[in-house]
Amino acid sequence: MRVTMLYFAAARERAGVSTETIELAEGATAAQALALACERHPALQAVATKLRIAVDQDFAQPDRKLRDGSEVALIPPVSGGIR
Amino acid sequence: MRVTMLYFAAARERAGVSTETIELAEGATAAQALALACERHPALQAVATKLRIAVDQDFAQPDRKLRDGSEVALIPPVSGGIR
Amino acid sequence: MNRIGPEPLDAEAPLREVGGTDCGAVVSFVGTVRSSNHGKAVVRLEYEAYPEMAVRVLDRICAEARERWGARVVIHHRTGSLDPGALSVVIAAAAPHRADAFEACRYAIEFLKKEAPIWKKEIYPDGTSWVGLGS
Amino acid sequence: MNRIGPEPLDAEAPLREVGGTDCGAVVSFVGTVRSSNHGKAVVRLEYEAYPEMAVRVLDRICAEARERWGARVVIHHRTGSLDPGALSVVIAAAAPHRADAFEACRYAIEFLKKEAPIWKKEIYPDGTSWVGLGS
Repeated sequence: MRVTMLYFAAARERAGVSTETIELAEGATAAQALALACERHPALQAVATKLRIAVDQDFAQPDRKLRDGSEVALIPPVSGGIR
Repeated sequence: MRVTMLYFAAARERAGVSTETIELAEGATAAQALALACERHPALQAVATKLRIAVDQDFAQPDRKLRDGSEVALIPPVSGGIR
Repeated sequence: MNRIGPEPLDAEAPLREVGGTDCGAVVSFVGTVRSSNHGKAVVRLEYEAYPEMAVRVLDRICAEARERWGARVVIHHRTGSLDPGALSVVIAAAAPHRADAFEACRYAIEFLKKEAPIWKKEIYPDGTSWVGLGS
Repeated sequence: MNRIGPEPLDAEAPLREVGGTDCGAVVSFVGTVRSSNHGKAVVRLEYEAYPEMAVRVLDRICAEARERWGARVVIHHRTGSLDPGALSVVIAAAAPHRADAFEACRYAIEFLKKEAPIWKKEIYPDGTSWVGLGS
Protein backbone atom coordinates (compact mmCIF):
# COMPACT_ATOMS: atom_id res chain seq x y z
CA MET A 1 0.00 0.00 0.00
CA ARG A 2 1.07 3.61 -0.44
CA VAL A 3 1.14 6.26 2.25
CA THR A 4 2.01 9.93 2.00
CA MET A 5 4.84 11.02 4.27
CA LEU A 6 5.03 14.63 5.45
CA TYR A 7 8.22 16.07 6.94
CA PHE A 8 8.19 19.32 8.91
CA ALA A 9 10.73 21.72 10.34
CA ALA A 10 13.91 19.92 11.45
CA ALA A 11 12.59 16.65 10.02
CA ARG A 12 12.01 18.34 6.66
CA GLU A 13 15.50 19.79 6.64
CA ARG A 14 17.06 16.45 7.52
CA ALA A 15 14.96 14.48 5.04
CA GLY A 16 15.63 17.05 2.35
CA VAL A 17 12.02 16.76 1.17
CA SER A 18 8.74 17.99 2.59
CA THR A 19 6.56 15.20 1.21
CA GLU A 20 6.91 11.89 -0.58
CA THR A 21 4.95 8.71 -1.20
CA ILE A 22 6.31 5.45 0.19
CA GLU A 23 5.35 1.80 -0.31
CA LEU A 24 4.62 -0.29 2.76
CA ALA A 25 3.38 -3.83 3.28
CA GLU A 26 -0.31 -4.22 4.02
CA GLY A 27 -0.91 -3.80 7.77
CA ALA A 28 2.26 -1.77 8.40
CA THR A 29 2.37 0.50 11.43
CA ALA A 30 3.29 4.14 11.99
CA ALA A 31 6.58 2.96 13.53
CA GLN A 32 7.40 1.03 10.37
CA ALA A 33 6.74 4.13 8.26
CA LEU A 34 9.14 6.08 10.47
CA ALA A 35 11.75 3.32 10.19
CA LEU A 36 11.50 3.35 6.40
CA ALA A 37 11.79 7.16 6.38
CA CYS A 38 14.98 6.93 8.46
CA GLU A 39 16.35 4.32 6.09
CA ARG A 40 15.72 6.55 3.07
CA HIS A 41 16.98 9.69 4.85
CA PRO A 42 19.71 8.62 7.31
CA ALA A 43 20.04 12.16 8.73
CA LEU A 44 16.61 11.63 10.36
CA GLN A 45 18.02 8.87 12.54
CA ALA A 46 19.67 11.29 15.00
CA VAL A 47 16.34 12.92 15.91
CA ALA A 48 14.05 9.93 15.43
CA THR A 49 13.45 9.39 19.15
CA LYS A 50 12.28 13.00 19.49
CA LEU A 51 9.69 12.77 16.73
CA ARG A 52 6.00 12.27 17.32
CA ILE A 53 3.92 10.74 14.55
CA ALA A 54 0.59 12.01 13.30
CA VAL A 55 -1.65 9.85 11.13
CA ASP A 56 -4.34 11.63 9.15
CA GLN A 57 -3.80 14.80 11.18
CA ASP A 58 -4.04 13.31 14.67
CA PHE A 59 -1.23 12.22 16.94
CA ALA A 60 -0.92 8.43 16.83
CA GLN A 61 0.85 5.72 18.80
CA PRO A 62 3.75 3.92 17.09
CA ASP A 63 1.70 0.71 16.79
CA ARG A 64 -1.09 2.49 14.91
CA LYS A 65 -1.97 0.46 11.78
CA LEU A 66 -1.85 2.43 8.55
CA ARG A 67 -4.15 2.14 5.55
CA ASP A 68 -3.63 2.72 1.89
CA GLY A 69 -3.70 6.49 1.38
CA SER A 70 -2.86 7.36 5.01
CA GLU A 71 -1.13 10.69 5.61
CA VAL A 72 1.79 10.15 8.00
CA ALA A 73 3.52 13.23 9.41
CA LEU A 74 6.74 13.36 11.38
CA ILE A 75 6.30 15.96 14.13
CA PRO A 76 9.45 17.35 15.76
CA PRO A 77 9.13 18.97 19.20
CA VAL A 78 6.78 21.93 18.79
CA SER A 79 7.61 25.54 19.54
CA GLY A 80 6.56 25.51 23.19
CA GLY A 81 8.55 22.41 23.93
CA ILE A 82 11.28 23.95 26.04
CA ARG A 83 9.29 26.49 28.01
CA MET B 1 -9.86 74.24 60.85
CA ARG B 2 -11.57 73.66 57.55
CA VAL B 3 -11.55 70.46 55.55
CA THR B 4 -13.03 69.70 52.15
CA MET B 5 -15.50 66.84 52.15
CA LEU B 6 -16.03 64.83 48.97
CA TYR B 7 -19.03 62.56 48.52
CA PHE B 8 -19.15 59.93 45.80
CA ALA B 9 -21.71 57.59 44.28
CA ALA B 10 -24.28 56.43 46.87
CA ALA B 11 -22.76 58.80 49.46
CA ARG B 12 -23.14 61.72 47.05
CA GLU B 13 -26.75 60.82 46.35
CA ARG B 14 -27.54 60.52 50.05
CA ALA B 15 -25.69 63.71 51.01
CA GLY B 16 -27.30 65.61 48.15
CA VAL B 17 -23.98 67.36 47.47
CA SER B 18 -20.73 66.24 45.92
CA THR B 19 -18.44 68.53 47.89
CA GLU B 20 -18.60 70.97 50.79
CA THR B 21 -16.30 72.60 53.31
CA ILE B 22 -16.80 71.82 56.98
CA GLU B 23 -15.38 73.27 60.17
CA LEU B 24 -13.73 70.93 62.65
CA ALA B 25 -11.85 71.45 65.88
CA GLU B 26 -8.07 71.41 65.65
CA GLY B 27 -6.82 67.81 65.86
CA ALA B 28 -10.10 66.25 64.72
CA THR B 29 -9.97 62.78 63.17
CA ALA B 30 -11.35 61.27 59.98
CA ALA B 31 -14.04 59.56 62.07
CA GLN B 32 -15.13 62.92 63.44
CA ALA B 33 -15.42 64.32 59.94
CA LEU B 34 -17.60 61.36 59.00
CA ALA B 35 -19.75 61.86 62.11
CA LEU B 36 -20.27 65.52 61.27
CA ALA B 37 -21.17 64.62 57.67
CA CYS B 38 -23.79 62.18 58.95
CA GLU B 39 -25.18 64.82 61.25
CA ARG B 40 -25.53 67.29 58.39
CA HIS B 41 -26.90 64.68 55.97
CA PRO B 42 -28.86 62.14 58.04
CA ALA B 43 -29.48 59.90 55.00
CA LEU B 44 -25.77 59.00 55.15
CA GLN B 45 -26.26 57.34 58.52
CA ALA B 46 -27.74 54.14 57.02
CA VAL B 47 -24.61 53.43 54.98
CA ALA B 48 -21.99 54.94 57.29
CA THR B 49 -20.59 51.58 58.43
CA LYS B 50 -19.99 50.59 54.82
CA LEU B 51 -18.00 53.70 53.94
CA ARG B 52 -14.23 53.85 53.81
CA ILE B 53 -12.51 57.18 54.29
CA ALA B 54 -9.75 58.61 52.15
CA VAL B 55 -7.66 61.54 53.33
CA ASP B 56 -5.73 63.47 50.69
CA GLN B 57 -6.39 60.69 48.18
CA ASP B 58 -5.22 57.75 50.27
CA PHE B 59 -7.29 55.35 52.32
CA ALA B 60 -7.02 56.29 56.00
CA GLN B 61 -7.89 54.74 59.35
CA PRO B 62 -10.76 56.37 61.31
CA ASP B 63 -8.31 57.72 63.92
CA ARG B 64 -6.27 59.55 61.28
CA LYS B 65 -5.71 63.14 62.40
CA LEU B 66 -6.78 65.78 59.89
CA ARG B 67 -5.08 69.07 59.10
CA ASP B 68 -6.42 72.37 57.92
CA GLY B 69 -7.08 71.99 54.20
CA SER B 70 -7.31 68.19 54.24
CA GLU B 71 -9.41 66.57 51.52
CA VAL B 72 -11.66 63.94 53.12
CA ALA B 73 -13.56 61.61 50.79
CA LEU B 74 -16.30 59.17 51.72
CA ILE B 75 -15.74 56.01 49.68
CA PRO B 76 -18.70 53.62 49.33
CA PRO B 77 -17.97 49.99 48.40
CA VAL B 78 -16.27 50.06 45.00
CA SER B 79 -17.49 48.35 41.87
CA GLY B 80 -15.77 45.02 42.38
CA GLY B 81 -17.06 44.71 45.92
CA ILE B 82 -19.53 41.90 45.37
CA ARG B 83 -17.61 39.75 42.96
CA MET C 1 -0.16 56.26 30.74
CA ASN C 2 -3.08 55.39 33.00
CA ARG C 3 -6.27 57.32 32.30
CA ILE C 4 -9.74 57.67 33.77
CA GLY C 5 -12.37 59.71 31.99
CA PRO C 6 -15.52 59.90 29.92
CA GLU C 7 -13.94 59.35 26.49
CA PRO C 8 -14.85 56.05 24.76
CA LEU C 9 -12.08 53.48 25.14
CA ASP C 10 -9.98 51.98 22.38
CA ALA C 11 -9.29 48.30 23.11
CA GLU C 12 -5.96 48.47 21.38
CA ALA C 13 -4.55 51.70 22.80
CA PRO C 14 -3.01 50.18 25.96
CA LEU C 15 -1.62 47.32 23.84
CA ARG C 16 0.21 49.82 21.68
CA GLU C 17 1.62 51.58 24.73
CA VAL C 18 3.12 48.55 26.47
CA GLY C 19 4.63 46.71 23.49
CA GLY C 20 8.31 46.46 22.67
CA THR C 21 10.78 43.99 21.27
CA ASP C 22 11.98 43.11 24.78
CA CYS C 23 8.54 41.67 25.61
CA GLY C 24 7.35 38.46 23.99
CA ALA C 25 3.93 38.46 25.63
CA VAL C 26 1.14 40.97 26.03
CA VAL C 27 -1.98 39.99 27.94
CA SER C 28 -4.91 42.34 27.84
CA PHE C 29 -8.19 42.51 29.69
CA VAL C 30 -11.23 44.28 28.28
CA GLY C 31 -14.26 44.74 30.50
CA THR C 32 -17.53 45.44 28.73
CA VAL C 33 -21.05 46.24 29.88
CA ARG C 34 -23.26 43.16 29.87
CA SER C 35 -26.92 43.40 28.98
CA SER C 36 -27.86 41.41 32.08
CA ASN C 37 -26.42 40.69 35.52
CA HIS C 38 -27.56 37.86 37.78
CA GLY C 39 -30.46 37.34 35.38
CA LYS C 40 -31.62 40.96 35.57
CA ALA C 41 -31.81 43.09 32.41
CA VAL C 42 -29.39 46.03 32.53
CA VAL C 43 -30.36 49.07 30.44
CA ARG C 44 -27.06 50.84 31.02
CA LEU C 45 -24.33 51.42 33.58
CA GLU C 46 -23.18 54.66 35.10
CA TYR C 47 -19.57 54.75 36.22
CA GLU C 48 -18.44 57.39 38.67
CA ALA C 49 -14.87 57.88 39.87
CA TYR C 50 -12.80 59.90 42.27
CA PRO C 51 -10.41 60.48 39.40
CA GLU C 52 -7.37 61.98 41.17
CA MET C 53 -7.27 59.17 43.75
CA ALA C 54 -8.20 56.47 41.24
CA VAL C 55 -5.28 57.38 38.98
CA ARG C 56 -2.98 57.15 42.01
CA VAL C 57 -4.30 53.66 42.71
CA LEU C 58 -3.77 52.65 39.07
CA ASP C 59 -0.23 54.05 39.12
CA ARG C 60 0.46 52.05 42.27
CA ILE C 61 -0.82 48.89 40.56
CA CYS C 62 1.57 49.49 37.66
CA ALA C 63 4.54 50.08 39.96
CA GLU C 64 3.75 46.86 41.80
CA ALA C 65 3.44 44.91 38.54
CA ARG C 66 6.80 46.22 37.38
CA GLU C 67 8.36 45.24 40.69
CA ARG C 68 6.85 41.76 40.99
CA TRP C 69 6.71 40.55 37.38
CA GLY C 70 8.93 42.93 35.42
CA ALA C 71 5.79 43.88 33.54
CA ARG C 72 4.74 47.12 31.86
CA VAL C 73 1.05 47.72 32.59
CA VAL C 74 -1.27 50.41 31.24
CA ILE C 75 -4.87 50.88 32.43
CA HIS C 76 -7.64 52.95 30.85
CA HIS C 77 -10.98 53.24 32.67
CA ARG C 78 -14.09 54.96 31.44
CA THR C 79 -16.60 56.97 33.43
CA GLY C 80 -20.12 58.16 32.66
CA SER C 81 -23.10 56.45 31.09
CA LEU C 82 -22.32 53.23 29.20
CA ASP C 83 -24.66 51.16 27.05
CA PRO C 84 -24.39 47.34 26.88
CA GLY C 85 -21.39 46.36 24.78
CA ALA C 86 -19.42 49.51 25.64
CA LEU C 87 -15.90 49.11 27.04
CA SER C 88 -15.55 50.11 30.68
CA VAL C 89 -11.92 49.17 31.30
CA VAL C 90 -8.93 48.10 29.24
CA ILE C 91 -5.69 46.79 30.73
CA ALA C 92 -2.58 45.65 28.90
CA ALA C 93 0.38 43.93 30.55
CA ALA C 94 3.60 43.21 28.68
CA ALA C 95 6.43 41.03 29.95
CA PRO C 96 9.28 39.04 28.44
CA HIS C 97 7.46 35.76 29.22
CA ARG C 98 3.79 34.94 29.16
CA ALA C 99 3.34 33.64 32.71
CA ASP C 100 4.38 37.04 34.06
CA ALA C 101 2.16 38.92 31.63
CA PHE C 102 -0.86 36.82 32.68
CA GLU C 103 -0.12 37.28 36.39
CA ALA C 104 0.38 41.03 36.08
CA CYS C 105 -2.81 41.56 34.08
CA ARG C 106 -4.89 39.47 36.48
CA TYR C 107 -3.40 41.26 39.46
CA ALA C 108 -4.19 44.64 37.91
CA ILE C 109 -7.89 44.00 37.33
CA GLU C 110 -8.39 42.29 40.72
CA PHE C 111 -6.67 45.09 42.61
CA LEU C 112 -8.49 47.74 40.61
CA LYS C 113 -11.87 46.15 41.36
CA LYS C 114 -11.11 46.01 45.08
CA GLU C 115 -9.27 49.28 45.69
CA ALA C 116 -9.81 51.86 42.96
CA PRO C 117 -12.45 54.45 43.91
CA ILE C 118 -14.69 53.78 40.94
CA TRP C 119 -18.39 53.03 41.33
CA LYS C 120 -20.91 51.39 39.09
CA LYS C 121 -24.65 52.01 39.13
CA GLU C 122 -26.79 49.51 37.28
CA ILE C 123 -29.85 50.96 35.59
CA TYR C 124 -32.68 48.40 35.20
CA PRO C 125 -35.98 48.89 33.39
CA ASP C 126 -37.57 49.38 36.83
CA GLY C 127 -34.93 50.87 39.10
CA THR C 128 -31.24 51.33 39.89
CA SER C 129 -28.61 49.87 42.20
CA TRP C 130 -25.07 50.81 43.24
CA VAL C 131 -23.04 47.66 42.73
CA GLY C 132 -21.29 46.64 45.92
CA LEU C 133 -23.61 48.50 48.21
CA GLY C 134 -26.76 46.58 47.39
CA SER C 135 -28.94 49.69 47.47
CA MET D 1 -12.63 31.56 13.14
CA ASN D 2 -9.23 30.09 13.84
CA ARG D 3 -6.58 30.81 11.23
CA ILE D 4 -2.98 29.87 10.49
CA GLY D 5 -1.14 31.52 7.65
CA PRO D 6 1.49 33.96 6.44
CA GLU D 7 -0.66 37.13 6.58
CA PRO D 8 0.40 39.70 9.22
CA LEU D 9 -1.79 39.50 12.32
CA ASP D 10 -4.16 42.17 13.60
CA ALA D 11 -4.06 42.22 17.41
CA GLU D 12 -7.67 43.33 17.58
CA ALA D 13 -9.26 40.96 15.03
CA PRO D 14 -9.87 38.05 17.45
CA LEU D 15 -11.20 40.55 20.04
CA ARG D 16 -13.80 41.72 17.55
CA GLU D 17 -14.84 38.17 16.77
CA VAL D 18 -15.45 36.98 20.33
CA GLY D 19 -17.20 40.03 21.78
CA GLY D 20 -20.86 40.29 22.61
CA THR D 21 -23.17 41.84 25.18
CA ASP D 22 -23.49 38.49 27.00
CA CYS D 23 -19.76 38.58 27.84
CA GLY D 24 -18.40 41.08 30.34
CA ALA D 25 -14.78 40.06 29.99
CA VAL D 26 -12.41 39.51 27.11
CA VAL D 27 -8.84 38.41 27.81
CA SER D 28 -6.40 38.41 24.96
CA PHE D 29 -2.91 37.12 24.51
CA VAL D 30 -0.52 38.54 21.93
CA GLY D 31 2.77 36.79 21.33
CA THR D 32 5.49 38.83 19.66
CA VAL D 33 8.99 38.11 18.44
CA ARG D 34 11.61 39.19 20.96
CA SER D 35 14.93 40.57 19.83
CA SER D 36 16.75 38.20 22.18
CA ASN D 37 16.16 34.85 23.85
CA HIS D 38 18.18 33.53 26.78
CA GLY D 39 20.57 36.42 26.22
CA LYS D 40 21.18 35.57 22.57
CA ALA D 41 20.39 38.13 19.86
CA VAL D 42 17.61 36.95 17.54
CA VAL D 43 17.65 38.39 14.02
CA ARG D 44 14.29 36.89 13.07
CA LEU D 45 12.08 33.85 13.58
CA GLU D 46 10.75 31.45 11.02
CA TYR D 47 7.48 29.77 11.86
CA GLU D 48 6.46 26.64 10.03
CA ALA D 49 3.16 24.80 10.51
CA TYR D 50 1.33 21.67 9.48
CA PRO D 51 -1.64 23.90 8.83
CA GLU D 52 -4.44 21.36 8.34
CA MET D 53 -3.60 19.55 11.57
CA ALA D 54 -2.78 22.74 13.47
CA VAL D 55 -6.20 24.22 12.72
CA ARG D 56 -7.79 21.00 14.00
CA VAL D 57 -5.81 21.38 17.25
CA LEU D 58 -6.91 25.01 17.58
CA ASP D 59 -10.53 24.08 16.94
CA ARG D 60 -10.27 21.43 19.65
CA ILE D 61 -8.86 24.01 22.07
CA CYS D 62 -11.83 26.27 21.39
CA ALA D 63 -14.36 23.47 21.87
CA GLU D 64 -12.71 22.57 25.17
CA ALA D 65 -12.76 26.22 26.33
CA ARG D 66 -16.45 26.48 25.52
CA GLU D 67 -17.15 23.28 27.43
CA ARG D 68 -15.08 24.06 30.52
CA TRP D 69 -15.46 27.84 30.92
CA GLY D 70 -18.38 28.80 28.68
CA ALA D 71 -15.85 30.88 26.77
CA ARG D 72 -15.68 31.89 23.12
CA VAL D 73 -12.08 31.64 21.96
CA VAL D 74 -10.53 32.66 18.64
CA ILE D 75 -6.89 31.98 17.71
CA HIS D 76 -4.85 33.43 14.84
CA HIS D 77 -1.31 32.17 14.28
CA ARG D 78 1.17 33.44 11.78
CA THR D 79 3.70 31.45 9.75
CA GLY D 80 6.74 32.49 7.75
CA SER D 81 9.59 34.86 8.47
CA LEU D 82 8.96 37.32 11.35
CA ASP D 83 11.12 40.24 12.44
CA PRO D 84 11.46 41.25 16.11
CA GLY D 85 8.27 43.02 17.22
CA ALA D 86 6.04 41.14 14.76
CA LEU D 87 2.99 39.33 16.13
CA SER D 88 3.22 35.54 15.98
CA VAL D 89 -0.03 34.59 17.71
CA VAL D 90 -3.16 36.35 18.92
CA ILE D 91 -5.78 34.71 21.12
CA ALA D 92 -8.98 36.24 22.46
CA ALA D 93 -11.24 34.60 25.03
CA ALA D 94 -14.61 36.05 25.99
CA ALA D 95 -16.75 34.90 28.90
CA PRO D 96 -19.49 36.36 31.06
CA HIS D 97 -17.06 36.69 34.01
CA ARG D 98 -13.40 37.53 34.06
CA ALA D 99 -12.04 34.49 35.93
CA ASP D 100 -13.33 32.22 33.15
CA ALA D 101 -11.96 34.47 30.42
CA PHE D 102 -8.49 34.43 32.03
CA GLU D 103 -8.55 30.65 32.50
CA ALA D 104 -9.69 30.00 28.95
CA CYS D 105 -7.08 32.29 27.40
CA ARG D 106 -4.27 30.81 29.45
CA TYR D 107 -5.39 27.28 28.66
CA ALA D 108 -5.47 28.10 24.94
CA ILE D 109 -1.89 29.39 24.72
CA GLU D 110 -0.47 26.63 26.93
CA PHE D 111 -2.22 23.87 24.97
CA LEU D 112 -1.26 25.46 21.66
CA LYS D 113 2.42 25.65 22.67
CA LYS D 114 2.44 21.99 23.70
CA GLU D 115 0.27 20.34 21.06
CA ALA D 116 -0.17 22.43 17.92
CA PRO D 117 2.18 21.33 15.11
CA ILE D 118 3.86 24.70 14.70
CA TRP D 119 7.63 25.09 14.77
CA LYS D 120 9.88 28.02 15.39
CA LYS D 121 13.38 28.46 14.06
CA GLU D 122 15.49 31.15 15.66
CA ILE D 123 17.88 32.93 13.33
CA TYR D 124 20.95 34.35 15.13
CA PRO D 125 23.69 36.50 13.66
CA ASP D 126 25.85 33.35 13.57
CA GLY D 127 23.51 30.40 13.11
CA THR D 128 20.05 28.93 13.56
CA SER D 129 18.18 26.65 15.96
CA TRP D 130 14.84 24.86 15.96
CA VAL D 131 13.25 25.77 19.29
CA GLY D 132 12.36 22.65 21.25
CA LEU D 133 14.78 20.39 19.45
CA GLY D 134 17.94 22.14 20.50
CA SER D 135 19.59 21.71 17.12
